[in-house]
Amino acid sequence: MLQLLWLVVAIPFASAVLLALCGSSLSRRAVALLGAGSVGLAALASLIISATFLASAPPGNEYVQHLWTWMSSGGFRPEIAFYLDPVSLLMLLVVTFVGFLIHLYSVEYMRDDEGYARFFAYMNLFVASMITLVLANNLLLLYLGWEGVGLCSFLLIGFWYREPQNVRAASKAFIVTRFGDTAFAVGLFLLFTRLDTLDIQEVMHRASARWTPGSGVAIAAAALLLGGAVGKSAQLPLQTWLPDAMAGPTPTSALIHAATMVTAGVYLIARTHVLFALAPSVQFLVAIIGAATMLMAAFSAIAQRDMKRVLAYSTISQIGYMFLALGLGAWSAAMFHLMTHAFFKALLFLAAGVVIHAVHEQDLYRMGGLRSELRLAFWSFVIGGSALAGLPLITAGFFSKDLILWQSWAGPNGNAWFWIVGMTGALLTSLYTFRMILLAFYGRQQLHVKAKNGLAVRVSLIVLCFLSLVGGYVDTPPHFGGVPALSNFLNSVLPPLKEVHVGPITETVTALSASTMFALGLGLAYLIFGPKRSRLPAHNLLEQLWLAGWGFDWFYDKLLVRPFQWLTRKSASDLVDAPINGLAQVTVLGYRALRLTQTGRVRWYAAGLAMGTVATVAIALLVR
Amino acid sequence: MNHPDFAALLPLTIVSATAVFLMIAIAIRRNHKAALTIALIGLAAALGSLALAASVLPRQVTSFFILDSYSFFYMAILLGAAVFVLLFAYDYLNCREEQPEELYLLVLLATAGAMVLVASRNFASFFLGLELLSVALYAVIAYVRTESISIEAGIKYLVLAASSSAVLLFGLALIYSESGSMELSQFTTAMTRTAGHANSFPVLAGVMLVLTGVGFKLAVVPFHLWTPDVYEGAPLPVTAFIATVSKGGMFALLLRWFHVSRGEIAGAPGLVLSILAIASMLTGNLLALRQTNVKRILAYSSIAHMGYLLVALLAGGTFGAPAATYYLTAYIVTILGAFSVMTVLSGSRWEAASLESYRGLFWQKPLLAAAFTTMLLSLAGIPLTAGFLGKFYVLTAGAAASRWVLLFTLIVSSTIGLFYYLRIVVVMYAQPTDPGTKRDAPALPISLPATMALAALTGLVFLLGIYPALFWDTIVAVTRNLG
Amino acid sequence: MLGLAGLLTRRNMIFTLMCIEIMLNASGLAFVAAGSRWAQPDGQVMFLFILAMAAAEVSIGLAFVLLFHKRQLALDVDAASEMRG
Amino acid sequence: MILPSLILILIVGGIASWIVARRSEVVARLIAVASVLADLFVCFGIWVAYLGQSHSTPERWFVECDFAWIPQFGIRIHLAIDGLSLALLLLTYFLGIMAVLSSWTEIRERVGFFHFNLLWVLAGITGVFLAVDLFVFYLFWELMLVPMYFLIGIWGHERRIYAATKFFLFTQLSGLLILVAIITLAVLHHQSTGVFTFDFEQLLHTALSPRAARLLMLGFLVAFLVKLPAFPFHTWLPDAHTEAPTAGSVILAGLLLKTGAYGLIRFVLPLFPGPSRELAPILMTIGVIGILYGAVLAVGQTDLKRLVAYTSVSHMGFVLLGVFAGNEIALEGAVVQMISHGISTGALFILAGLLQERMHTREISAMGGLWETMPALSGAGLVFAMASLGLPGLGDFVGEFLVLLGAYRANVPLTVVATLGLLVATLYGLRFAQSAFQGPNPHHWKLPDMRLREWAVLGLMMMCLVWIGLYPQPVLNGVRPSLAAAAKCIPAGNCQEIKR
Repeated sequence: MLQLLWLVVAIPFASAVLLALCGSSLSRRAVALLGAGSVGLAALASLIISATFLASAPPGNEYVQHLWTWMSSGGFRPEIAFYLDPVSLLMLLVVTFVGFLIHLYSVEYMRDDEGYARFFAYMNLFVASMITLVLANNLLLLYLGWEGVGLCSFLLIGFWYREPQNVRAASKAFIVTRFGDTAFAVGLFLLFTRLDTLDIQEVMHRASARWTPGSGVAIAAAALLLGGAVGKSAQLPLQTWLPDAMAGPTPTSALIHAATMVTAGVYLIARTHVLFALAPSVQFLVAIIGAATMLMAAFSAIAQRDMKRVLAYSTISQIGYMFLALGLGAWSAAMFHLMTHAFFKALLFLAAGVVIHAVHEQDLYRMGGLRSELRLAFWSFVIGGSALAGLPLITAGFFSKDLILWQSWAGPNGNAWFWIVGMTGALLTSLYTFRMILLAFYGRQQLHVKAKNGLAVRVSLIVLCFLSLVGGYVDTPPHFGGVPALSNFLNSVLPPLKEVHVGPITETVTALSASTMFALGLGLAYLIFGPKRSRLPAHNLLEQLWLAGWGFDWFYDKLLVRPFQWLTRKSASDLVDAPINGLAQVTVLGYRALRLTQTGRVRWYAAGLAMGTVATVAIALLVR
Repeated sequence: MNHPDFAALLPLTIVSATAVFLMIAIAIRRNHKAALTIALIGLAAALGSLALAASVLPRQVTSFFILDSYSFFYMAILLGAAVFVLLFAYDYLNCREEQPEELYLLVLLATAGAMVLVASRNFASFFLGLELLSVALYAVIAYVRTESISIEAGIKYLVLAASSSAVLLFGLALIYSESGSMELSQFTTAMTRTAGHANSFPVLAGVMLVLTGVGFKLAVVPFHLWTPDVYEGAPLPVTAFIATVSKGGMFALLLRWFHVSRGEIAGAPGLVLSILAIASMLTGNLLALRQTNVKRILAYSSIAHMGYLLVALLAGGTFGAPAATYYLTAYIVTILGAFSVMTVLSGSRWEAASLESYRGLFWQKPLLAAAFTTMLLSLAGIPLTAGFLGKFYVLTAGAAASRWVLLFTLIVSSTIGLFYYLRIVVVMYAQPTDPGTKRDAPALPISLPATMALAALTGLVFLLGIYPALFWDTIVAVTRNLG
Repeated sequence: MLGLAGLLTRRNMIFTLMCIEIMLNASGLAFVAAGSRWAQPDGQVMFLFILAMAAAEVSIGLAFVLLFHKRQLALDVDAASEMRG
Repeated sequence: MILPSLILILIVGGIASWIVARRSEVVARLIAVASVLADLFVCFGIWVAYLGQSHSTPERWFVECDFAWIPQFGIRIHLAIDGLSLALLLLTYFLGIMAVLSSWTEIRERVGFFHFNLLWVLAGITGVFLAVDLFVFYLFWELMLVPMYFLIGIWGHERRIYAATKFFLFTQLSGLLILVAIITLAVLHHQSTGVFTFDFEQLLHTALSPRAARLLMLGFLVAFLVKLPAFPFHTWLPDAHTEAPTAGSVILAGLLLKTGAYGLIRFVLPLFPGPSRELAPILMTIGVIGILYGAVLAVGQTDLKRLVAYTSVSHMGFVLLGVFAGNEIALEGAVVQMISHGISTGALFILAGLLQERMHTREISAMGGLWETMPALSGAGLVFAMASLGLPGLGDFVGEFLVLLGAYRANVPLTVVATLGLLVATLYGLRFAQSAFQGPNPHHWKLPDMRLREWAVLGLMMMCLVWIGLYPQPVLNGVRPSLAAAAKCIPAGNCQEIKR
């Protein structure tokens, strides 16, 4: 049944094309059926595929489906081929299932929007591209999916195109990620030039055979790929687009800007982990970027007023965790956190969507006391938030984060600093999460609730709640059950976790500290933002800085945007044209000058004749 | 002088005789149509006699004439051009008050002069031919006595041509006094650089003075100043005649005696000719750049085209002479076509000279405009027209002789030239102005002969541009024996 | 040279014509001189040609002068500069 | 006789539609479509006949014809077709049909003469792509200018005369240079062998001194670089493209520019292998400058068509880069880029034309929010803008990627800089897509959406782009033998190394 693989891409793609071409003439029902149904089918297909895969693993734990040779030129032969192994299978399941739930949610959520068909066309196209990205067997096809999801992200952020700021946010997202993509593309050139292939497995195979660890070319290759990953996953220094991307419809934020697309960078690095292992310095850089981003975004999240922006910064921060894990060499931990994050962050976004839909407000400081009226949303927030903040034992987030935190000490690249940073991050996470919940759901109710949820919304929320709670049990640490099922499953692809540093900080210590951090954060949040406190946004300088995302936007505006605009404005009239027009002017000048000789007077003409004669004779005299 | 000599001179004799006969006929009774017929018959007979006399070639007749295939070839071209000029002159004169008949007479005489030039091998015949041509031209330029610009043009041409003749004569006298010979072939020797032989200064100066006279007739810079005024002032058919027969005859002479096929052109004459060529190409094209009078544009363009011809002449070698001949032929055909379109468009009191009178022509008379476009594109040297192949041959000759500076100037200047040809084309294809504002009188219906002549010229332009193979062979054969 | 100078300086058309005549005669004289140098009759023949030609030229020139005078009531050469540029 | 008939069909069709237009304009348009379609089918026939039989084409040319013309100079009407010509001819006729269709309602005056010129331009382009004799090549090279000049000069927009004249002068000046170079080459061949010929295949064996070869190559180069257009010679392009009517812009951008690149590949590389190698770094640099310069200027434009015009400068920079990168991948990428750029930019011009037809302006500032009134057209605009900015899965990406991939082997820093062009491409692509179609609709445009004919045109082009984007192999296979013949100049080691 593995042959069904291509259908997982083809079904959503076909549906997207269909919706784009004749979506306007279909009824809403048909659109919903097509839009959500296609992703449902894809999810079903991937379920069948994974069942087959798990039941009887193909040789080498991998399966390749060749469709056709994309292009073939001078030894460059990328194929359109899908590659299935445990890592891509995991991603496939996450994308299709979370994707399906979000589509289901959107059927109801977007019901009254005029661009219903357009929305589903974009979303389906996104799912198709994302799956292509995940399943690609070579880096070029991955790049296709990579750009495809970028396009869909752009389209969906600017979905409500009448608002200029949405349009701006969309292009910002596209352009900023393109910075990373450019590096990625150069990375592809480098890889192909040195290794003569872009097939991912082959690349890793040849790289480890030909390159010595820490060699310049390996570092360059890894750094360039990292550039791509940083852009797509909104890590420092290219993180600025993601908060603005919240301009898109909420399901989009859930699917693209939380659960799937933004984690593509993590996937890419995990996918090509051999290259990073060959470039220890870059890998260490990954860890640093992850840690820094994580802290930076967490601080920003504390100061945000817009509910979706809190979640956006939280996403950046959580991906920072994943990057940290990647940098530590804890590949499977990163993938684990990617999965659980997909569940609880999608849940949080969808729940936020319910809230926003209900009160038509995104400013946390204008909300409050919504607990009673939006019961499902409240509980979703509590469950999702707990998972995000790492409520011990019963939430998925706890297990995945715990693994990373422990590895930040015990892993090959681990050290105490990373551990401390990780713990700080955990504290901050807990703080901003519960700040959000407290501000939105507790205190005095200020807004009137306008909408009630239908079945589709409820089902998707409940399923995601369930996943956020139990998703962590697939891989439990030794002290809490000790069933590292996921890690084992991924081990055929990703190197297993190693414990290099033993010593004061053990697994247990880490788990306990993380739990403490959770509690501490919760407590702090309650003290500062609890129902009894004054509910005014703070105005001190630091918080202003956090609110503005550490001023990166301002900085880039001054450093890049304005100079470039100045350049385009100045050069728009094409300076090269000037000398050429000047030449024309000179010619005309020549005409004017010569015209003066045509006086019309016979005596002058005769003089010309005479002078010419004299000149010729003179030349004859001089030259002989 | 014996029988074959007379046969060889037959074409010249016929043209002159026709002139005399026409004079008598006019004296007896004025009839426009008859005059045209007589003139045409005479020209046709001369053309026919060319074929007849071809069997006795080549032949030197006395010390004055050399009659070979080269001179016959050029005579044929000149006669043909004269035929076309007369055909258009008929329509042109028909609607004017002047007594038209004498024009034919004068044109015949001028043609005879040009033919003498082509065939001359001696200072005396050179001078006679030149003056026959010039004196007849003085009269025809000012032919339309009612136009003051016509008279002005006549005066200018007279004064300047006479002065240049004087200079030329002085040059001839200088050479004669140095060498004691009146043979034109001295020029070839003077032009050829041979080891151990240097031209004495009087000879060199003489050559220069002769070049002045020749350059005046050809209108190369700096002896070009008369051209636009005379072109503008003369009646259209006469302008066409100056542009074709007068210049053609003179260039044939220049080509015959100044062309060097083996070796290099000697220092000073070569240098002077190069300077003249470069100056002509640039000046001519620049001066035409923003002209608004089409006749003046064509005048300036003729200056440039003479420059191109000089390039071919300077190139020499195996390709120089054929290339120049081809180019000249193509130019004559094209410029005849252009002037004939202008003649056809002109009204009874009014010549289609200003650029404005061509506005929107294409949308009113598409065929006429298409013909004119063809001519302009041929002048600009766009493929499929005669002008392109002409330019191709000139470039080939230049490249074969490695005359890079000249070629480069040619390229640049012909690009400048393209600009003003395009200007005319643009005007023709632009939106027509409001009807009834510009034209004082509706243009006359085009007569059948004119139509046919125009069609023939257009056809020739394309024929020369598309299938030059046969013609080229002839030219190569004809020019094989040049110095 | 005298003829040339006259041509350039004098504005009266009659003078202009006269100057041309002078120039032509100068050339003729040169031919005669050259002929005598080589003891050939050719130079003198040329002189005759030149004389005849000069006569023809001047006659036409005078006709122009008349016509021009009738129209413009002037004998100034520079008045004949309607066309230029 | 197939090859001359390709040209003749167009010439006759042009005359026919001119004559018929006095009676019925529709019939004239139909004749135009029919004659281009006929050529398209002929080319398809050749494609099927010669490329169908896998890769066993030992002969250099599929079809060839050779008549004497001017024997004294060894000039022969030597036409021949191979994979490269065939691919470009298919593009020519495809875009030709698109051009006729897209001017269906735009051109209402002098319909007959318009189609006459249109078909004659196509005839000239056909000749350029077919000619093997250099003289004949030059003949067609010049010949296609005249009708193009009329297309711009008569049916163009406000500054049409200026633009048309500028276009003509630029190409004419450079054309004369190439003519001199061609003639000199033939003369040198004549001097060394005693045979006068303009036949490309014989001239290939001319023994040239390095200095002569360099100078001659410069003559060729200038003509092709002007047409391409490469960086300092590009200024005719924005004017001509902007002022031309839609069909004219489509043909200019889609086809005329390709003749420059074609000339580089077909003639410059094989004739002057040595100097090509020497000058390659300079030319690649020019290409990269073109990429960035064109892109940056495109971002700054306020006129929609001008914006698209500058993107052409940028895209053709990739072609130049690819041609002189000196390896198979880049060269094939350049060809793919030529074809897909023809389609995508052609489509963008058609879009701009549709907008102008509806709104009577090309100013971007006058647009905005058009999506709400013309969703289909806007969607199409989005697709083509994405193609233009190099989105994978669409044609341009394949070309650009292959070019950059190949160029990376030749010169790493240049390629990295060129890749930045992709980044700037994002800016202009988004500017095109967003400023016109998205945002608020301040001018309250209410405009009709695409009609069926327009749908058909753009839909077909979209399909072609997707096809090239996902399966460019037929194109690559088709042109490979021709390119291999052209690229013998490539250092042998480099070429062999790539082949497995």
